[in-house]
Amino acid sequence: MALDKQQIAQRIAQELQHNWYVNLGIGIPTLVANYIPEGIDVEFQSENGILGMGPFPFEGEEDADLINAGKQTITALPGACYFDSAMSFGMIRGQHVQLTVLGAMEVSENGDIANWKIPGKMVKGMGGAMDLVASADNIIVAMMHTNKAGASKVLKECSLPLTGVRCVKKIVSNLAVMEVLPEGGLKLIERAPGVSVEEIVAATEAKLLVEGDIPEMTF
Amino acid sequence: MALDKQQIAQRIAQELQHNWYVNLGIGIPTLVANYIPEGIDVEFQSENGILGMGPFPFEGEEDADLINAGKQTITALPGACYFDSAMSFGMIRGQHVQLTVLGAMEVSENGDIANWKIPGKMVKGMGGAMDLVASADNIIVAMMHTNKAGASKVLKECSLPLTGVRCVKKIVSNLAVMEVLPEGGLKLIERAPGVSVEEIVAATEAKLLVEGDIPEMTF
Amino acid sequence: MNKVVKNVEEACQGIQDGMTIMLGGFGLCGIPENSISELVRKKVTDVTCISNNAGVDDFGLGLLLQGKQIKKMISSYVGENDEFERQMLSGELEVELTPQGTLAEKCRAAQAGIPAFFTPAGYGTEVAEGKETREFNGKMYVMEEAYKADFAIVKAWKGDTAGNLIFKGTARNFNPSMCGAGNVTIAEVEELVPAGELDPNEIHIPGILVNRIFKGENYEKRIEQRTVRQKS
Amino acid sequence: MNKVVKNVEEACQGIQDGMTIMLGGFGLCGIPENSISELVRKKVTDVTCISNNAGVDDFGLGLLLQGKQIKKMISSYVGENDEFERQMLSGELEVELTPQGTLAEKCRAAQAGIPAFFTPAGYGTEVAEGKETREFNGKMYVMEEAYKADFAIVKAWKGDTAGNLIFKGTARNFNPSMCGAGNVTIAEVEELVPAGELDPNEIHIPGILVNRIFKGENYEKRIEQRTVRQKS
Repeated sequence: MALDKQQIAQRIAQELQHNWYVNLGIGIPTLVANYIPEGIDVEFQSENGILGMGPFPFEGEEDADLINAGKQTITALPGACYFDSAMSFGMIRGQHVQLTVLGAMEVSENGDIANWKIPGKMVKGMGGAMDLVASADNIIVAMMHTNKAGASKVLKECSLPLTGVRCVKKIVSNLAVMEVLPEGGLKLIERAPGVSVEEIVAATEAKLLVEGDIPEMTF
Repeated sequence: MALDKQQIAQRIAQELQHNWYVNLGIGIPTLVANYIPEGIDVEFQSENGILGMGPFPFEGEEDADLINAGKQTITALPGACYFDSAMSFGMIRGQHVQLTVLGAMEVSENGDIANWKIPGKMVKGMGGAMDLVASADNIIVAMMHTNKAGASKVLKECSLPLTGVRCVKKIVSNLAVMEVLPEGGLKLIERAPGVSVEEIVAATEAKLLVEGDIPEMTF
Repeated sequence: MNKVVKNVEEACQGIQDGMTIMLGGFGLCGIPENSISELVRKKVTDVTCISNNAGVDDFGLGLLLQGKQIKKMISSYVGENDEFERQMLSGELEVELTPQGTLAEKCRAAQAGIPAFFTPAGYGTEVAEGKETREFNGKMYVMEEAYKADFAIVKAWKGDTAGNLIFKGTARNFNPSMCGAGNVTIAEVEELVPAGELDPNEIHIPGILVNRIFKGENYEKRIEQRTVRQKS
Repeated sequence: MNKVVKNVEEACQGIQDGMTIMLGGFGLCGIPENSISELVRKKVTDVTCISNNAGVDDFGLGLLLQGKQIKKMISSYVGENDEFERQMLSGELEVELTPQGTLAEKCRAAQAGIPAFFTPAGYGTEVAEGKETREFNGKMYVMEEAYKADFAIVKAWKGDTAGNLIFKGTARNFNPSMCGAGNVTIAEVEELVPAGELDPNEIHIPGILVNRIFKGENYEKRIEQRTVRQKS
């Protein structure tokens, strides 16, 4: 069974390490915050200007002056702080954030990512994604392995305008966990429960290294 | 009679305009704050991190955490604010400060200034002076016209390592007020009371334009 | 040092057709609502707006888009706005998309008198096309130049008569870095107090970076995505 | 996120001979007194110090100079220190003088991941020798690169267990821009409170830029120039 969005987020949450600062992109990445493993203390940065972002407010307690990068009303945890956009991206560019999780329209086998523009059709802009992918040491992409037509989104080369080059370290899709090898090429690490290596290979256009037994993800 | 240091400061204070932010260097420039003309509201910036610097504290009220760029204990006026060094020089570099007054060892006829180093003898460093002279639109130099040996410090070319090039707009010395012409060369504007044009010319190595009657300074 | 102007009309005096205007805010959070309304009322046209977002159809900069007052938008993210998309795809509206951190830093550079700096953002993408790139310590960077605007318009929480500003929560966002990045900086504030009432240690932006300040009125503070959880 | 270490010894663990250390403070104002004492006690030698000033003969970085622990000073102003002058003129001590604003911005650039930027300071002087210069909008600028340090050591007024910092008065100076500019950032504070006690809106430096925090002791806070006026 391919993972649903919650499960993708849940699998990514297993990557969290104690005392990490983490930036979660809009969409599936946001859900990662719901699955922080026991005993792991992480702090969430939202690039519009908060560290120590907490859960959504209780109804009636929303504050228009307190939102996340997805423009959602949020709360601040004890120890939180606010700062301006220049400082926020100083943190990001200065590599003070240990993990960035974001969505993608396409990723390539050398770690390129495309997620901001479909020429002639949709141009919402890159927001903070280009700064994040150009700066972060550790980038995990959360995505569906294929598009609605069944075509692979894990490609030899991205066809859409790039957001960043050679930056993705790991991909967690609905089918698999893959690592981007330093020399280029992807390595299959885990399969979604019940999904075969053959199914994953068939859904992957990129060069995919499969070595030995590939374990199923566990939750 | 040549001016004393207090009078140089007093003459420079006449240049202050309403609502200007002003940075005063160490030495004679600091004294300018004592002669702000009636009805003129100016705010003093000290580059170590305060806007709205006030007078020295009353005895017993010194605060080690509140000093000016000369490391003197000071006070803060209502409306003052503190900031870090990056912001402070952002203000300076961004030309938000309207007037900079500083001392000099030498100035040249094209507005070069030297005030931070005597090779082999004295190297105290430039502090904030290089940022100030490179950025400020309006720079007035407060200085003695000649050194102790009687040699001119207002030169065709500076002999000491430069602090900045073509930046000085006006010189107020113990003998005269001179303007740096946009095309280079100095123009004599005012004489110290009782000092003749001839005395000033004799004390000036730089090209000095003297046009018509040169009025005496008034206080 | 008194920076107070009596109202939004006086604050916006001198803003003319064809000018470049920088506006604070992230989405609808921390936007200068009063000044945007005044720009609509004044009907200034052909303006270039530097702002992280373009508002929504009927609020924020969306109001200027409705009136076709904007010639060019410089932003990082422009979703959630149908009229924007229509004008852009039809070619009526020029759009320059800049990575968010680069946008913030280009404003801060203008404030701080830094004409250009290097950032890794956008290297290897179309954002870097036509720009100088260079390697530092084994990594590639793009050279970006400071933004300059005729007017910068920001929204703060508290301000004093000397122009000192304090922002609130994430409504801070782009506002501080835009102060002093325009030839004239206008600040509208929710609360305006006499100089001396704000703790000098708590001021986010020194008054030297603000030219005109006024107390704004009737803030709507519209929430774009009202997300809540239930009390269990 | 708990950044608290139990004392100055633990805070300074890992500082070794030959390292580059960045230290906050302007003159003797806002210097990390406890950490400087610990560097003296540890007898680390051959260090490069990036600090606006070099202290006075018997306080601040002057203490490290006394022990000949410093190989190189990077500063903007080094007056008021006889031992410094002696070591410099005799060639024992290497000195790199940098304009004060450039020094601040080079630290801030390191904090913010900007490898290089342009500044007008020093153009046409020996400071620009060997550096790239370039014209922007008719004015000449010098390219300056970010400072990188092994350790950055700062002094704050209040801090919380998460590493968030608030500075006081002009003791703020270089301290904020140095946070995160070293591989490890150590903050010593006068008052250390639990996370949540500081108003998130009043924090000057977010804890993400601080790796180790501890409550300093016995601050002398020596005044360099005690200037007063008489009550009339």
